Amino acid sequence: MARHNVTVTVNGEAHTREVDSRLLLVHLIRDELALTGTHIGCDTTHCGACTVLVDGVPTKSCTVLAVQADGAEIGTVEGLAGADGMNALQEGFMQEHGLQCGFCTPGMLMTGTALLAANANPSEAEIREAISGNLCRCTGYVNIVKAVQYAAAKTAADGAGEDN
Amino acid sequence: MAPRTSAKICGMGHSMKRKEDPRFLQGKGNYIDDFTRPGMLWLDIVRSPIAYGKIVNIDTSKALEIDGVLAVLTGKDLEAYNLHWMPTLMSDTQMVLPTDTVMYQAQEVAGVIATSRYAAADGVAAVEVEYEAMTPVMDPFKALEDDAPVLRTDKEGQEDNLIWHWEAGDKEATDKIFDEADVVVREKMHVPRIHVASIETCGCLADFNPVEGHLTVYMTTQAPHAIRTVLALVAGHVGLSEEKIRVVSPDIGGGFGGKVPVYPGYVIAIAASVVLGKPVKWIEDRMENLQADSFARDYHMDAEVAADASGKIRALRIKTLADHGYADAQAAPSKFPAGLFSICTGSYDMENAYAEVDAVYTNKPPGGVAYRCSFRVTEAVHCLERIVDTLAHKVGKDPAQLREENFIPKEAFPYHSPLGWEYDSGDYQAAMDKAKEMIGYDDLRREQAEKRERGELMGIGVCSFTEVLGAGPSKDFDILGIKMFDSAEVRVHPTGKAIARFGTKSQGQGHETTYAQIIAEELGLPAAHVQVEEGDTDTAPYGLGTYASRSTPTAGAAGVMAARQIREKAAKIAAHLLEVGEEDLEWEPGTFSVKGAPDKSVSIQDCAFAAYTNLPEGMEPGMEATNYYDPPNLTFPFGTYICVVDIDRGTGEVSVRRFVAVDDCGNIINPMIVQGQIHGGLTQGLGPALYEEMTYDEDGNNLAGSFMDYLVPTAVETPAWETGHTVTPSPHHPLGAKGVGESATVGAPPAIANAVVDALAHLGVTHMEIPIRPDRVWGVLNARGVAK
Amino acid sequence: MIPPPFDYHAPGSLEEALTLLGRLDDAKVMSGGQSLLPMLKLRLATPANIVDIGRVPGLDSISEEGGYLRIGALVTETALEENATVAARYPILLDTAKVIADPLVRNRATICGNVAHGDPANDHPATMIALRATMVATGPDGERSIGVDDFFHGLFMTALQPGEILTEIRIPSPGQHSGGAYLKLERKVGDYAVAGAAVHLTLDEEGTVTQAGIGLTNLGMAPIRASAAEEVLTGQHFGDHSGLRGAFRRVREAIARTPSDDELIAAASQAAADATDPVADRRGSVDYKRNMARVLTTRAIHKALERAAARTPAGG
Amino acid sequence: MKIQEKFTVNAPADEVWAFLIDPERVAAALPGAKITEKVDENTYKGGMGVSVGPVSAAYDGTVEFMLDEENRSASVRARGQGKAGMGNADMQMTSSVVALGPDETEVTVEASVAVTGILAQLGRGMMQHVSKRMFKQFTEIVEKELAS
Repeated sequence: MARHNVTVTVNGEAHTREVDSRLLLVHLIRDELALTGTHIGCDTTHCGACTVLVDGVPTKSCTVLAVQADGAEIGTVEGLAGADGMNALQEGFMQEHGLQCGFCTPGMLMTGTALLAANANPSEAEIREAISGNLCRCTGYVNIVKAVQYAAAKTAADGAGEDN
Repeated sequence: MAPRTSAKICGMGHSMKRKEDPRFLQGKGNYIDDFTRPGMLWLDIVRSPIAYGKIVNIDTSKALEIDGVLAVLTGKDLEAYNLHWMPTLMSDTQMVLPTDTVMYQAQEVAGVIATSRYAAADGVAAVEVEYEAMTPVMDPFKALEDDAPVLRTDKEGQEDNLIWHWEAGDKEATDKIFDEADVVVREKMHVPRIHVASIETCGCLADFNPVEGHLTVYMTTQAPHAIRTVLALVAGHVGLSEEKIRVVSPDIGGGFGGKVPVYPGYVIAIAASVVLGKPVKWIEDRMENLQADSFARDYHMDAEVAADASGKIRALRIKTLADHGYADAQAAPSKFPAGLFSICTGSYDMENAYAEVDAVYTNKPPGGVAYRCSFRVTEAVHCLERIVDTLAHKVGKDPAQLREENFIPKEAFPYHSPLGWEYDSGDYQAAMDKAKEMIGYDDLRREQAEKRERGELMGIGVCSFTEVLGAGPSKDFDILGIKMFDSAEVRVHPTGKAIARFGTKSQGQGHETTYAQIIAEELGLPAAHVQVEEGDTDTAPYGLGTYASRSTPTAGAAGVMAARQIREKAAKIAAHLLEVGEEDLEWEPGTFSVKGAPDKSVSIQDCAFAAYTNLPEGMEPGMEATNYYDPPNLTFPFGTYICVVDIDRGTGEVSVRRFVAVDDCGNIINPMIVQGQIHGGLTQGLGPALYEEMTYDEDGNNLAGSFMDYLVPTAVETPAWETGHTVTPSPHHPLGAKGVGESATVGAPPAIANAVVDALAHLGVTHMEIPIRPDRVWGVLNARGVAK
Repeated sequence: MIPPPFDYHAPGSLEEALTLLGRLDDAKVMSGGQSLLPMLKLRLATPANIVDIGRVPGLDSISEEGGYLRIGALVTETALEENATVAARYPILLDTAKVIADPLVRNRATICGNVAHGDPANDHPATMIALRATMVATGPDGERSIGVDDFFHGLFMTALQPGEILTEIRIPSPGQHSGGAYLKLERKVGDYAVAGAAVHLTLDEEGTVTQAGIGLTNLGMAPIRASAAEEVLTGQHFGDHSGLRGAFRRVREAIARTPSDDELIAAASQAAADATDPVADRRGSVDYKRNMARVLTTRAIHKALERAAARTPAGG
Repeated sequence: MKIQEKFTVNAPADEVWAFLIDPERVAAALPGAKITEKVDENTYKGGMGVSVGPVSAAYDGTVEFMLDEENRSASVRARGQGKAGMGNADMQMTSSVVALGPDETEVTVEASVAVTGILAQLGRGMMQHVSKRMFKQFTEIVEKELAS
């Protein structure tokens, strides 16, 4: 089994590791780079707990090889926050009680981040569709939808404020 | 009810934002797979592909040739230490690793220890096990037939596959009512085997220190203290006595009952750590989790209701067959082998009732744990709420009206049920009225009538459940003999900040916030200043853990009692500081003041400081208290749920258009968290009602062993839940609170099933088995000639 | 779940990829990896080599030229969903992409991968059958075109030879009066189909069906073309019951017992159901699945007719 | 899982019967099957490989033949263990022969197949398809062999 040098930029920081062909991206992130905010929940691309951004695209990192991500910009939950610790989406999850056990939350946040980047004001149906690859067993989703809406509203209000 | 405390103190009734959230939102939670130790090894498990058979040979040689594989543990290896069997929480026995026979598909057969996850997995693939397959017993009814093979030949005196027979109620009196009743309705129903499927699977990191002979186990357990005791019982004979074991339950990614039992993987990891003297980590993958971990439900019920001609319920009779798999590994109180199934008379006043349950062994994984419910209350509620609808249709009454005419009236509380429970409090009509108003019940019935004319299928389902939560009073409740009290230890520091430790363990319920609010309510310290800790057996007081919605009724109450002890001491200190008698003091949360002179006051923080600096003569310094709370009774939350469904006549698909849930859980500590618990519970009711089922084929194959086939609802299938509440305080809880975490899981499935049956009732349909899959619905439509 | 050991190769050009496939034993081509990686993790597939074509340039375009919509090997489902030409002119493709797995999987999953996998439960094959697509396989001897009817050989088996890569799918551009739809019945989001039906209809100026394409998902060992159903629809005229034409038609129906629209569609849908050979599993019985083939075909025909009617010449 | 196939061969019943009781020829007509060793008069060791696209499973095991000459009914019990934890397979197949005419024989094959392990679990009915395909191929080969 061949070894490969892989360079990934995770949350703005470049890392190079020599990895096996078969190393999964999620294990590179969790085990090699010690970023344990990204979780593993199902192994078969159903639950989305392992969702990270690969070049801005939300991706289930348990079903991507680390070698496939060579050269990519990776975003994980650890990279979301600004200096004050929580961005608008994270704040939305806290304000709207969009999380309980917290295990699916990082994946939800990464999917939500990509959704809001593409669609600043998504409808409830669009949010539900966007997170349909992320399973949550605790919240019943209603408050996750609200959390994304909270972030959209807050970002819009902040943007309006800046324009003034 | 307006909160008694200010927003700064944030006691009961405030929707305080959760203290645990920032770490989860920043990816800083500490879940089991996030732990590592220097020199840590990995355990991965070889599992049986067959459901029943003899192990002829286990060849580990190829596995041991793999780079990084250090050892393969088999049942024979554990047998040398007498660790190959362990007790279940129901005093049955189950294998850790088999020495000769496998009893279900995915049973643990050997453990591979390696230096990495990847090497361990390769080792598992390389272990060659030769089996002599036998025909498995998959049908619990066949398991009781005379010619069925006896599965548990290891148990002395076991001559058939019956585990136990249990009954409650007066059979003779009940039969007599049935004999003379105007109306009798009967339904046979199956509440199928399901799985909690928490998004985090199970796992542990066993770290044995050979120098000190001390074992630390980080593990995903809902009951760390009880687990430590079980581990000491299992391994005490090899030197792991209870003071040498520390169990740490870190952040848990969902439990719902599935993280109560001791799974073989934990014991194998511990054995490996002890044998090798290294930390050993074991993390299940999803297929292992779904196929081998404890299931829930699997009750086959034959229920009958006797009523008078007007639909007044007179008696209930249920005969049940419970499929427990190859071992009875429930986590139920020992006096209650069928859990709290005898709550099956529910919200209705009746003359008598009789329930019996036979538990049987089959070639399925062991279990019988809860799936977000208090020991079989879900089965009981489903059975009753379904058959009450059958009765309503039989006597030609609206199902809501029939319920109202049979409710236990609010004046009747505390109410003694025919099967022996004392319900604490209730106002069932109030919850029904609110639910009907929220959903616009009468308008919906009109809409339904119009649609029926046009051939469209729309149904309205009602469920008025009574829950039974908070096990429990020690006179009745124990697990393996350990009384089901729970505990709190509260310590206020000199600067007026506090730490509070509990015997329970949150898995997402928000204990760090709710418990802080309870302490805030009682002591007037800001909840933000109360640090809550759980899950470390070295530091937290002994408790039975979190399941069965018992945390607030038991440990929460313990927190109240401990805080009140502290407040009593604080009152003495305040009197000393204010130089008045204790009887001259008035208490407003956070402040003692002199009666009639409100400007003469000291804060709770002042008292705390004084407890370490300026004590009354003869008083013991410090400000802390511990309480082990033995509740006087369970709590009985209730609610009415109403659901509207539309059915596609072409495909049989059911869509939940609206769902209103009105819950009453007594006084509410954190409304935001309570609503969140209900949303989650409803979704875990939707799953079993329409999607989730753990099925097996006749050859013993598990057909729902991954999320490809175990269908957990997504955001698209889940409706926008509408919630409301009424408040009927519990007289048996110091805060008037009741448990709530599981009400919705209990109440939702019959509401949905009733709605589907209601949509089809005019076609003569009286029952649909859950999960109500499209093919099942279509089969009914097709048989009645209405499929498009 | 951990994949078994294998060697990984990431060729930088198509030539290099083909050379690798020619040279390596037991090699498997991977594009998005969303079907292959789960099979590896389950250790159901254990190839010695994986040739990842993800970095091969020039395979990621969707373009409409020369009378065809051309979908390159690396075009993801998401890219298809976001493509303006597809949205405007090939709504059936959009229907199909949107019901595959979930949005995150679709970010990596490719259309060509979905087709090349040869899984009768995958959704694109039925649509490609309805659209009469051509598969372009590139191998050591260059390109060859395989008509969709010659492509699917059975369960996970296609006409692709070892050493070949499905580099492009070519879909004939639809005529002015045409429309198609794909409908899938699934147990929940992300599930394989209980049944799926793709219908594509081409009409002439008069509104008569000149060509019908009907493909079915997960109802047999391979994706199915419902030829008999296509024949029922071909040559028929649907809708437009107003005016003189409608009056004539009603008279004809009454006298000559010409079947009505609904009867024709029902007959076609029944023919589609008769073309299936499903097995009973947790998604339902054989009877249920056959009937779902019928129900979905009916609904897809109606939707296809609607879309064909809406597509005015001006709308292109 | 139960499978039934019935077909007519343009060959005398004696020839067809002779074919069906010859383990080597039967194995040759089952794609992927092979006989490796004769244990006793009625028992053989052998293997069976099933491959479906990228998925392949190999089973090793024993085959027992039980003949009912009088009724011209041959039973085969094949039991195999899959490699690499793939699970077990157990097949009971009965073939019976009825002469319809001097050169026309009806063959009925009835089989009951029990497969355990991941292929049966995840197969989405795949094993049913595979079994159907296998028996179809078997009958085709038998027809071809005997007709020629």
